[in-house]
Order: sequence, then structure tokens, then C-alpha cells
Amino acid sequence: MSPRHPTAHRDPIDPADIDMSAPLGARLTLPNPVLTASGCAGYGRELHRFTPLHELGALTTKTVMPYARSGRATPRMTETPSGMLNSIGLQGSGIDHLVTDELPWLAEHGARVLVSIAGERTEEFAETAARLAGQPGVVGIEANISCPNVADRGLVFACDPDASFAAVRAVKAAAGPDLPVYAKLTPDVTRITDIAAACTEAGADGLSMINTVLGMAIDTHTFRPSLAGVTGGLSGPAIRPVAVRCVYQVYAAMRSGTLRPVPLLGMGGIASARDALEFILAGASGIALGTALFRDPSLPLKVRDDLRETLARHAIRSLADAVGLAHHQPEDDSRLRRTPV
Amino acid sequence: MSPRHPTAHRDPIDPADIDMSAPLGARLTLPNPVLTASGCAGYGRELHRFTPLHELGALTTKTVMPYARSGRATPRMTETPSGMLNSIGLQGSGIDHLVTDELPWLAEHGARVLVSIAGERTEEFAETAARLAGQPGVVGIEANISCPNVADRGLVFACDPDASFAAVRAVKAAAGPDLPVYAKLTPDVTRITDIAAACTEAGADGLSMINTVLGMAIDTHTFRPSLAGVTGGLSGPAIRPVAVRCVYQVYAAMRSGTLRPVPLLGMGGIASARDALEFILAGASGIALGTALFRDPSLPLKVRDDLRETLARHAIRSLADAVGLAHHQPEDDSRLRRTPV
Amino acid sequence: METRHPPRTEYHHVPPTQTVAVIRRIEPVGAYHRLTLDAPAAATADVRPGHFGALAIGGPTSATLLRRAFSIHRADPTAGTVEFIFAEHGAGTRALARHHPGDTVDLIAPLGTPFPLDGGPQRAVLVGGGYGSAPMATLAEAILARGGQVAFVLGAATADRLFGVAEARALSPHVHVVTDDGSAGERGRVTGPLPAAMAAIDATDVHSCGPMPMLKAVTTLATAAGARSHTAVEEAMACGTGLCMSCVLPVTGPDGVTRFLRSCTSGPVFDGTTVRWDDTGTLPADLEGAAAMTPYAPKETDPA
Amino acid sequence: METRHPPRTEYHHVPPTQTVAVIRRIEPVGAYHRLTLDAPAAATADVRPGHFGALAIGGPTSATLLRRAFSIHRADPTAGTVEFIFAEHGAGTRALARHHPGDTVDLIAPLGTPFPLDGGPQRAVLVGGGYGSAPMATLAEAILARGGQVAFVLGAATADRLFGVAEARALSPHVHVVTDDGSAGERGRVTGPLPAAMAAIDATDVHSCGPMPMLKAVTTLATAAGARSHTAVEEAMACGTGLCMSCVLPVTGPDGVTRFLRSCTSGPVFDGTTVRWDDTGTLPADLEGAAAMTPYAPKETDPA
Ligand SMILES: Cc1cc2nc3c(=O)[nH]c(=O)nc-3n(C[C@H](O)[C@H](O)[C@H](O)COP(=O)(O)OP(=O)(O)OC[C@H]3O[C@@H](n4cnc5c(N)ncnc54)[C@H](O)[C@@H]3O)c2cc1C
Ligand SMILES: Cc1cc2nc3c(=O)[nH]c(=O)nc-3n(C[C@H](O)[C@H](O)[C@H](O)COP(=O)(O)OP(=O)(O)OC[C@H]3O[C@@H](n4cnc5c(N)ncnc54)[C@H](O)[C@@H]3O)c2cc1C
Ligand SMILES: Cc1cc2nc3c(=O)[nH]c(=O)nc-3n(C[C@H](O)[C@H](O)[C@H](O)COP(=O)(O)O)c2cc1C
Ligand SMILES: Cc1cc2nc3c(=O)[nH]c(=O)nc-3n(C[C@H](O)[C@H](O)[C@H](O)COP(=O)(O)O)c2cc1C
Ligand code: FES
Ligand code: FES
Repeated sequence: MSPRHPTAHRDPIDPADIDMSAPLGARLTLPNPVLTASGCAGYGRELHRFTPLHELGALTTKTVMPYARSGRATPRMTETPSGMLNSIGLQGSGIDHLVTDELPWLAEHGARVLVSIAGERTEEFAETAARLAGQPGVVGIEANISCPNVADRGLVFACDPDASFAAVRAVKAAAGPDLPVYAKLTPDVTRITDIAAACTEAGADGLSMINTVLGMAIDTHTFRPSLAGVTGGLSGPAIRPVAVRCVYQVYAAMRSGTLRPVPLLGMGGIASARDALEFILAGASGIALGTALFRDPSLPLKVRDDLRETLARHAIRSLADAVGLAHHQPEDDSRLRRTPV
Repeated sequence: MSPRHPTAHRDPIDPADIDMSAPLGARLTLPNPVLTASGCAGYGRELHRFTPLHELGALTTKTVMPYARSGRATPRMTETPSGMLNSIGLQGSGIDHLVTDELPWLAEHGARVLVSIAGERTEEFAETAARLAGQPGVVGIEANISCPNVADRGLVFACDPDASFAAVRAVKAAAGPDLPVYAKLTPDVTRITDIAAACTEAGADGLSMINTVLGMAIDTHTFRPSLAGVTGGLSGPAIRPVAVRCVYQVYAAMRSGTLRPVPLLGMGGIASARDALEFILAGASGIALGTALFRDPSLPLKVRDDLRETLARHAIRSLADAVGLAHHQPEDDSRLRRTPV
Repeated sequence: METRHPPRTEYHHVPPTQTVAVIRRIEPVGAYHRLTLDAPAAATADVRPGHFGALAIGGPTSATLLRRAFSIHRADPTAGTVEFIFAEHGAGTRALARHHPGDTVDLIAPLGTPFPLDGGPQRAVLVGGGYGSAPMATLAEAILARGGQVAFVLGAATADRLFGVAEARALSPHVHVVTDDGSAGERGRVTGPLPAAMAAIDATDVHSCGPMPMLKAVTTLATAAGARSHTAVEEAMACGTGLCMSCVLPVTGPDGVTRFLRSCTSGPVFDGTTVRWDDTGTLPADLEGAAAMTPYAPKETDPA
Repeated sequence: METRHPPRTEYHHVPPTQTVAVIRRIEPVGAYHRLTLDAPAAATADVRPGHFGALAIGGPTSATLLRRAFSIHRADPTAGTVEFIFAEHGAGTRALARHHPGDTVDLIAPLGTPFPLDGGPQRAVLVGGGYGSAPMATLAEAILARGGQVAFVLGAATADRLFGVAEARALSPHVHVVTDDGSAGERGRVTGPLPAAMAAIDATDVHSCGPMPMLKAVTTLATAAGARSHTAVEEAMACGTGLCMSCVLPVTGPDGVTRFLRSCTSGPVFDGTTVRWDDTGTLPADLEGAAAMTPYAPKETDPA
């Protein structure tokens, strides 16, 4: 342990004594901070063979729209250094299917479900959200506003503060008072705090960061783009520094009072408890695993348990106490001083 | 060779017959397309021990400002998956030193030099550029507009079309008619084509893409940001898909007529001739090696020679013919059909 | 086109296990590598021909994140081993080829929908292209064990890319070998000897594994001859476990509706007549949900 | 503070070579690993104590890109080998520790500015902390060969992190050993026995390699005693070859101006009295060019 370590003076505590619960706003506390990222665990059935869903903080569903969507032609995926590009194109069977066939199964298996929704128009967001109130197992909605807006000639909602505001407000109104709404942001913007501000002003209960980074690859044998969709979303450890920066910037803006404070869900390249802790220290109250599940579908419980061990080693009694610690100067770290050990 | 390969029907040609010259606008043709990226080979002396500078297409200098700059405190660097973060902070001895001590040495060693310049105000860009006209070995200027603009409360020039326009126009005016000016763009914007448009309208002779991606890392032992500068620039293969996408988007806009066509210099994670070809197919007329030099300072000649071999294998007689090929549909590929074999 | 044999429907899904497998042996076979893993948890009697395994290659400092899928050549519950035959193709398989006995890889197996063995004894032609022959020996054994009959058509570009010829000859008198360049067996494609092979055993079934154009051609011939055609497809996979949706292809369901189905869960073995071979790599307009893709013209900023 | 011995100025720069080196041996030494590379091109008579090598670890699928710097323990021109002593620290060194003889690493060596040997025979105390002792045996040999005298102070946290004690004893009767926990030698820091060691040989020079706080403390003691202090510093390096500017520390020049100098080219060995030890990791206001950092308050969007 380095001498600069903020908790170097404290004795480790028993992992069993760590409070791993993740407070995600007034209407939602999860038993642990480890979620799956949307689109990286389908509707849970396949992952359940490796990670019992009730052990997760929550399962975030593949983004669902009001109707079935075929998704894009193949190739839809290509590997890149420490990352991958995908252009799945939001393939899914639509909200009816989710409500009828998936949510009951998920509830039966004890999953807490964050339903990721999207639309091509603001109204489609609302239409989808309206179907979710009171559904079994559903603990919240993630509004995937990182998708193209037909009314804005295909510009991604989350690239524009006004479109973001409209979509989030519509979802809030449709979801009713009980379901917290998280807005999922794209990093592909000049100032992510502007979009975060639009979402929190529209009433978002929290923010998810980040969606994939726009990228592309070219097949140097065929001389054509590697993905049928030409561009795709970059994910995996390659983008982790970008994701940590986004979470840090938004949390910093909230700390400084320029943004209404709401809980953050951090994601982007998390592949270990160390990585998860990086997001928590940056300001995330919960974290989601995406691409890493493709390599290791058993990862969520490892991350959860290793995170608990790590907190114990650092004598941090509660996960919530670790949130945002990287923003504290060692000398002014009242939060650490306040934690009794 | 895949059946989809556009040149599958043609016989390979002798590598010695490949024209490797890189036309970079009306006033500049380099003998080969392999450059160094700014800040990744200093002013050339250290690299020269591994790669004779005259063998490079050109050396891009570390960004130089009108005055000496200490750069940031350490730690200035941290490794990330397939990448690194740096916050060197433009350390340098200033334009006088460059002109007096470095350029003569570079000219003596046969280097073609692209001088990267920056300023904290538009006038500082102009002031630096004005010193370069007629200097020995200087073949062009790269305006590193991916740096903070004091007049705009520290917002990066290249994040704002107006600031970009002003800086590039000032550099063009100061550089005089003989030195081509390349504007170096940051990918950290909502629409890179908007910035590209501002730069070309301001008279840029070419565009360099991309500078580093804003990121950060947190040391999970000390609970503090890994870099003294908190955030830093992400570089290396991790960002290659982002860089290829930027080059592709801007080239596509030029092809479609929405942007004035100028040559592009591609950079971001290039570590092999394969990677270099990816940028060329996306639309780059020249490519630069940055972070990869830290791993392998002998890389430039390998990339140049392997690229020549690759073109020969694909029966592409001239590097210039490969530029932008990923935009051509195999069936409508008049450029390939026009190339005699 | 007349179908004498109704489509088979029973598919055998078994729960996959994830294990850190130790490499027992890794050795060249022709242009390929034979990889034998110690993986008792995966090497169960539940493994059926057509099942595959997905390997994570490289440790925590590896830049290649995704899993690589390989047909299980043979799983031996007694020895606790699982064998694969793999070709060096890209970064991951090249790195795998440099592994040594004692090194570990993370294995998830068995995965996917294997070849169907139901519906009474089959008289089946097994068609393997290149490493696509890997699952064919155990498939033959299973068919023979159920009282059926088998013939083989094994093809490859060149002799060193042929796999399993000796094993096939030990299992059947009807073994046809073809190579593109004539360096072994007849010069030509598997479709050359296929009609004769089907005729020789009055085939009820044709099972094939190899490149997509081969699977399509085999299905056409088999179907024309009234045999069922089951094809093990190869689509680029990121996970192999059904999570990512990258491995889809257009498959027509019993309801007549075509959907993008995942080849790692609904496949890799599909009834060849249900696969819209000519539409792979495209977005057919009549696909379920295809209309939802078109309200806006595809934008370059269009994310996942 | 009185300096009896004027600062030394001769530094020995030799052109580095880059080679794909084959691992001849890799074996544990206490808590460390001894790595012996076949690298004839680097193992020349030009290698001096204090030179370092920079290793690229892992092949094309490695996610760890940057070079790792290690002091050259010994270069043997006859055998064509270069030896390093390394500790497992992060991802790269952990991966290196899993390498086997016959594996390759890309080596650039010799790099940096070595310990000065000029100015007539030295009476030198060599101070090594942990693996910082790696260059000390060859440094002693070189000083002895030039007619000088040596004493050693070797320290570490624990006994298994002490390196080179036997070699030191073979070279000098004056060898002091300390550990933080007393598990070997005296309990304490290298600064404990340093005055006695200096007195024993009436030291003209103190050469040290180890953690920064140690180098600072050694410089203070040596300087107070009128000896020259040369310190091999350890700053995080991305390239080791002078390209990246990540390895800087504030060093005051003969002109009295403090600048950020690269420890991979101007160092790793610096005259300890020129290093602004207390200002490492900060941006001293009087640094050349520091004023240019302040016109705008540092922004989070501030790039490289
Ligand atoms: C069900 C199934 C069974 C297979 N059986 C075998 C076998 O027995 N022997 C054999 O040699 N090969 C087999 N393959 C092909 C094998 O999976 C690919 O050759 C391999 O994944 C390529 O990895 P790479 O590291 O060489 O290439 P890369 O291009 O570096 O792979 C990058 C990513 O793309 C995926 N990918 C690329 N090409 C393919 C492909 N053709 N098929 C599937 N995924 C791909 C990889 O899984 C990885 O996620 C099979 C594929 C499938 C789908
Ligand atoms: C001149 C010099 C000589 C050295 N000699 C030795 C030696 O003889 N034996 C030994 O065990 N170690 C030595 N070190 C330290 C050694 O370089 C680091 O422990 C090693 O680079 C860490 O790599 P990693 O993969 O374990 O850590 P990571 O944290 O994964 O390294 C990431 C990056 O940071 C750099 N880095 C991280 N920590 C250090 C550090 N402490 N010093 C330099 N770079 C760092 C690495 O080079 C790499 O580029 C020396 C360092 C320097 C500068
Ligand atoms: C194959 C794939 C599909 C994805 N689908 C969705 C999706 O449907 N909705 C969504 O909001 N994000 C989707 N994402 C983005 C992830 O949820 C996550 O934000 C991103 O991948 C970064 O996390 P990671 O690096 O851990 O994967 C998808 C990512 C991948 C790799
Ligand atoms: C250590 C370091 C220093 C850099 N300094 C500069 C600089 O001074 N000016 C500049 O325009 N770009 C600078 N860059 C950015 C590179 O020129 C290049 O645009 C970027 O790193 C992407 O290329 P790469 O992935 O090949 O490194 C720097 C990059 C690194 C890694
Ligand atoms: S490979 Fe991921 S769903 Fe099939
Ligand atoms: S380590 Fe790159 S300049 Fe010193």
C-alpha cells in the first residue's frame, strides 16, 4: 500500500461486514452495484446459465422498442485492440414480446430488471415506457437516448441537449412516479456535461455512462468496411479511459453545483473489480459489465466478490462511501474521516 | 485472397515498381507516406538513432509555441489497455530554440519537417507560423488546434468551428504562400465534419486526424487520478477505430461534395502496415506513427516497406491510387478499373 | 423438388460449463492444429456431434478479448478431454497455435444445437469441407451406433487441408475425397461426388459442415434428391453463448416468417432448407422487423 | 555544506541497439527474477554501470504497449548476454515473469547516462535499495579496475528483497546490510550505516540507486560530508528512448535554471545536488516555462 493511500492508516475489516448495497436514488437501492450493460446479456436467459440473475445488482435488458426490429445485416462485429466494434442495430422483438414472454420469466428467476428502451421518435420512447409501469421485476427504466432521432434527420438524441431533454421528459411522464429513469449518454459529444444537464433538468433520476464510442474498421483484404453497417460502436477495455473521464466530469459538475446531483451508473470496458472500483472512485454508484461478458459470462459475481474484498482491504465499510473518492483531496477528505473504523 | 477482393483478378507486381510518393496538396509531395506524429518523436534527434530521418516521409515536430513551456507535473503518463494516457502539457523550448538549434540540425540530416505549432490565442498561432517561412527543411506547418483557447475560457480551439476557423486563417496568413498548412483535429466533438469544414473554409491545405481522445484513469491504490493533470489524451491502438472513423467521415463528406477536398493525414493507433493501409483506404494520403514509436522506434521503415509489399501484392501501382478505396463499391470502382496492370 | 423425409425437429440443448482448461497436447495435423484440452467438466456424455466450444485465448494482458468457436472434434468423458482441430486464421488462432502443453485456455462447452440424431436410423452422407470435417467422425459413430449407415464426402482446397480421411475410411466403405487442386483424391468440389454418395446408401440425410457456399450447394442437391439437409454454419461469433447477437443469419421459421437467428444458440446446425443462403450478409426486406430499420436512411452516426 | 569534490561532468552516451533477444535463462532470486537475454548486439564493451535496457513485452496481441526499463545488472560481451534483475510490479512485469527460456523480448540497450567514472580513482560508497542494487556490482568492478576503492550499503524492505550482498562481499570488506524489518542485517534504512561507510574509505563519491526518498536522503548525507552524490532515479517511462517526455523531473542546470529533464536521456544518473527532490511530482513556479502553464486555469478538457 502506497504511502499516498488515503486509508493507509486504517486496519482492514472483514469482507462479510461490508455493506455492498448500491443506493441509486430515492426509489431504488440494489443489493450490490454490479449490473449488466444493455445489449450484452440479451434478456437474461443465456447469462443465467453462468450467473444466476438474482445475484446481480440488476439485469439491464437489450434495448427494446415499440416494435420488432431486425437489426443490421452481418458482419455486425469485428474485434479491435482491446475492444470490439458492433453494429447489431438494436435487433429485438419489441415491447409486447418483452412484457409477455421475458419479464415474467425474469421475475420468476428473481431478477431485478432495468429495462432499456429506445425509440426513433420522442413519442416512441413514451409509448414503450408506458408499458412498463407495474410490470413484475422491473426496477427502473434506462432510456437509451444514444440512438438516432428520425425527427432530427437521424441525429442521435444524446448528441443534442434539446432532443435529450424531450426524450427523457417523455419517458418520465410515461413511466409514472414509481419507476426511476436513467438516461444513457453517448460519449460522442463535445461537452457531455451539457447533455447530462439536459437530462437531469428533464427529470432523469440518474445517468448511465457510457454507450459505445463511434468507430469503424476496414478489412484490408477486401478493402471494404469490416461492418455491413460501415460504422459501429466501440466497446471494451479500449474505451475505459473515455468512460471514466465522462463519469468523472459529470460527477465533478455535480459536486461543484453546476449540475443537479443524481446517481451515476458507470460502464465502458469494465473487466475486473479493479476496473469497477475505478468507476466508483470517479463517481459511479453502480457499474455495468458489457463486452467483458462475452469473454467471461461468469464475471459479475467475481467482480462483486472481489470488490467486496477490495473495500475490506481498504477498510471502507460501505460501497456507498467509496463513490466519488477520487475527487477528494487526501487532506480535505471529510468523507473518509467521517467513516468510523 | 477473398473472392470479394477488388483486385483479386490482377497479378501482383514488383514492389520496386510501386510509386510510394504521397501527394499532399499542390505544394507538397513526400517521397513516402510515413510520418511521425507530433509529440512522439521530439525534434528527431533521438529517433534518428533508430530511423534515419531522411527516410521518413516527414518528421512532425513536437508542438512548438512562441515561448518555452514547462509542461505538466508528473505523473504524465499511464498505460491503459492497448493504449496510453498522457498529459505532457506541450513541454517545449519555444520557437526560437526550434529555429536556432533544431531546424538546422534537421535540415543537415535531410529531414523533411512538418512543424507542429500551437498557441493559447489566435495571435500566438500566427506569431509562431510567421517564424517558419523560408526555414531550412520545413515542408509545412501543422496547426495543432486541439489545444485550449485562452480567449474562449480554455475551450479547445478544435472544439469550436469559429475558433478553428480563426486560428487556421491566422496561420495561413502568417505562413505565406509557400508553406502548406495542415489543421490537426480532435475527435472529441459531436460532428468532426463541422470542424473540418471550418478549417478548409479558412484555407487549410490539409487536415490531420486525430489528436488524442480525452480520457482519464484512477489509481485504485492511491484513490487519486493517475495523472497529475487529472485528464489526459488517450492514444495507441485502442483509439484506432475512432481515428479511422473520423478520416472516413471527413473523406466521405469531401467525396459527396459537402466539404472542399483537401488531403488528409491519418493517425491514431497505427502500429503496422496493415493499420496504415486501413487509414489510406479510409481516405488518408499520408499517415503518422505516434505511440507505436514508443514501443518500436524502428517501425517507420518497416511500415513503409511492408506497405509497399502489400500494394504490390494487391497490384496497386501507386500509393495514391489506394487512397479512399474503401469508399468505392466494388462494381463502381472506376479508379481501380482505370489503373493499368 | 420432393421431400421424402420430413424435417427433423428434436434439438439437444445441454447446459454448458465454463472451465480453465489445461492444454494436454497441441500438435500439427496437416495445415491444422489438433488441440487436446483437459476439461473433465465439459467432456461429458452430453456432448453431441455438432456441439462447439468457445475459447478465450490469452491472459489478462491479451488485446484479443473475444471468444473463438471451434467444433468439438471429440469429447472423451473417460479421459476428461475435449479435442479441437483448428486453422490459423487471425490474431487469436495464431496466438493459440503458439501455446504449449501446460498452458491454459478458458473453455465454454458444449455450446449450440448439434446435428439431429432422432427419427429412427439415418442413412446419412457426411460432407466436410476443410476443418468442417472435424465433427464428422463422431457424427458417423453416433449414427452407426443407432443402427444407421454413413457415407463421407470430404473436401478441401489442398491435401494438407483435408481432415479425417483415415478415420472416415475406418467407419465406412463410402468415402469420397476431393480437393480444389487435385493434390489428393479427385479434383473438384464436394458437390461432384455427393449424388453418387447419396445414391450409394439411399440417403435419408445429408449432414454438412464447411464454408457457406458449400452448405448451400449441398442443401440444394440433398433436397432435390429428397434427403434432409442439416448444415453447421460458420458465422463470426464474439461470445458463442447467445449474448451478443453478432452471429445471426436469416432463417425461415415454421410460420413462414424469416428472422435473424443466432447461429450460436439456434445453430450452428440448421435445417439447410430454412436458411436463406442467398440473403446472408444482407437485410432482406421481408425479414421480421426489417421495416423498422428503414424509417430513416442509415446514418453514419447510427450506433449499436 | 561544503563540497570537497567538484561536480563530475563527463557522461557516456553510446548508441543503443534494438534487438529481438531470446531469453536464455529466467530464474528467481529472492523476491525478484534474474533475466538473462541473448543479445550480442547490445552486450558490448560500451555498456557502463547505470545504463539501462528497455523491454517490449508480449507479441502482437499484447495489450501492454509500452517499454519497461530495467538497470543492466551485467552485460557480458563474450557470452553475448545482458542480465537484468526485476520485480513483479504491474501487468508487464507479471507477464514477463511468466516467460520461459526460448521466448523472445524486444530489447533496446544500452540506454541513458551511466554513473560517472571519470576524474581519477574514486573512493565510492555504493548504495542500493531493493533491486536498485542491480547495477552496483559492475559499478564496483569498474571503480576498482580504475584503481579506486568501494564500500557498499545495501538495503531493502525485507531479506528476500535484498540483492547482491554476496557479490558485494566478494568485492569489498565494507558491506553494510539493512532491512526495514530486520529480517537481514541491521534493522533500519541505508542512511543509518552510510556515514560510517563513507568514513571507512574517506569517500569521494556516493553512488545510489533506489527509491526517490532514499536518493534524496543519500544526497543530503553525502553532500554534507563533502562527497559527490550520483543518483540513478526511477521515473515512470513509456519509451525509455527520449521520445515521449513522460519521465521528466526538475533538475537545476549549471546556469541556475531549473528545467524538466528526461530521466531516460539526461538520466537516469543525475548529480543528486542538481535534482529538486522535494519538487518532483509538482510544477515549481520557477521552472523554465512554468509561467506559460498559467495564463488559463487548468481545464479538464486540456489535452496533451
Ligand atoms: C460453430 C463454429 C465452429 C467452428 N469450428 C471451427 C473448427 O473446428 N476449426 C477451425 O479452425 N475454425 C472453426 N471455426 C472458425 C473459427 O471460429 C474462426 O476461424 C476463429 O474464430 C477466428 O479467430 P481468429 O483469432 O483467427 O480471427 P480474428 O479475425 O482475429 O477473430 C476476431 C473475432 O471474430 C470472430 N471470427 C472471425 N472469423 C470467424 C469465423 N470464421 N467464424 C467464427 N468467428 C469468427 C472470432 O471468434 C473473434 O471473436 C468455427 C466457427 C464456428 C462459428
Ligand atoms: C532507469 C530505470 C531502471 C529500472 N531498473 C529496474 C530494475 O533493475 N529492476 C526492476 O524490477 N525495476 C526497475 N525499474 C522499474 C521498472 O521499470 C518498473 O517496475 C516497470 O516498468 C513496471 O512495469 P509493470 O508492467 O510492472 O507496471 P505497469 O504499471 O503496468 O507499467 C505501465 C507503464 O508504466 C511504466 N512504469 C510503471 N512503473 C514504473 C517505474 N517504477 N519505473 C519506470 N517505469 C514505470 C512502465 O514502463 C510502463 O510503461 C527501473 C526503472 C527505471 C526508470
Ligand atoms: C454487442 C453490443 C450490443 C449493445 N447493445 C446495446 C443496446 O441495445 N442498448 C444500449 O443502450 N447499449 C448497447 N450496447 C452498449 C453497452 O451497453 C455499453 O454501454 C457499452 O458497450 C460500453 O460498455 P462495455 O465496454 O463494458 O461493453 C451494446 C454493446 C455491445 C458490445
Ligand atoms: C506522449 C504524447 C505526446 C503528444 N504530443 C502532441 C503534441 O505535442 N502535439 C500534437 O499535435 N499531438 C500530440 N500528441 C498526439 C499525437 O500526435 C497523435 O495525434 C495521437 O497520439 C494519436 O496517434 P497515436 O495513437 O499513433 O499515438 C501526443 C501524443 C502522445 C502519446
Ligand atoms: S456469438 Fe454472441 S450471440 Fe452468437
Ligand atoms: S521515457 Fe519517453 S522520454 Fe523518457
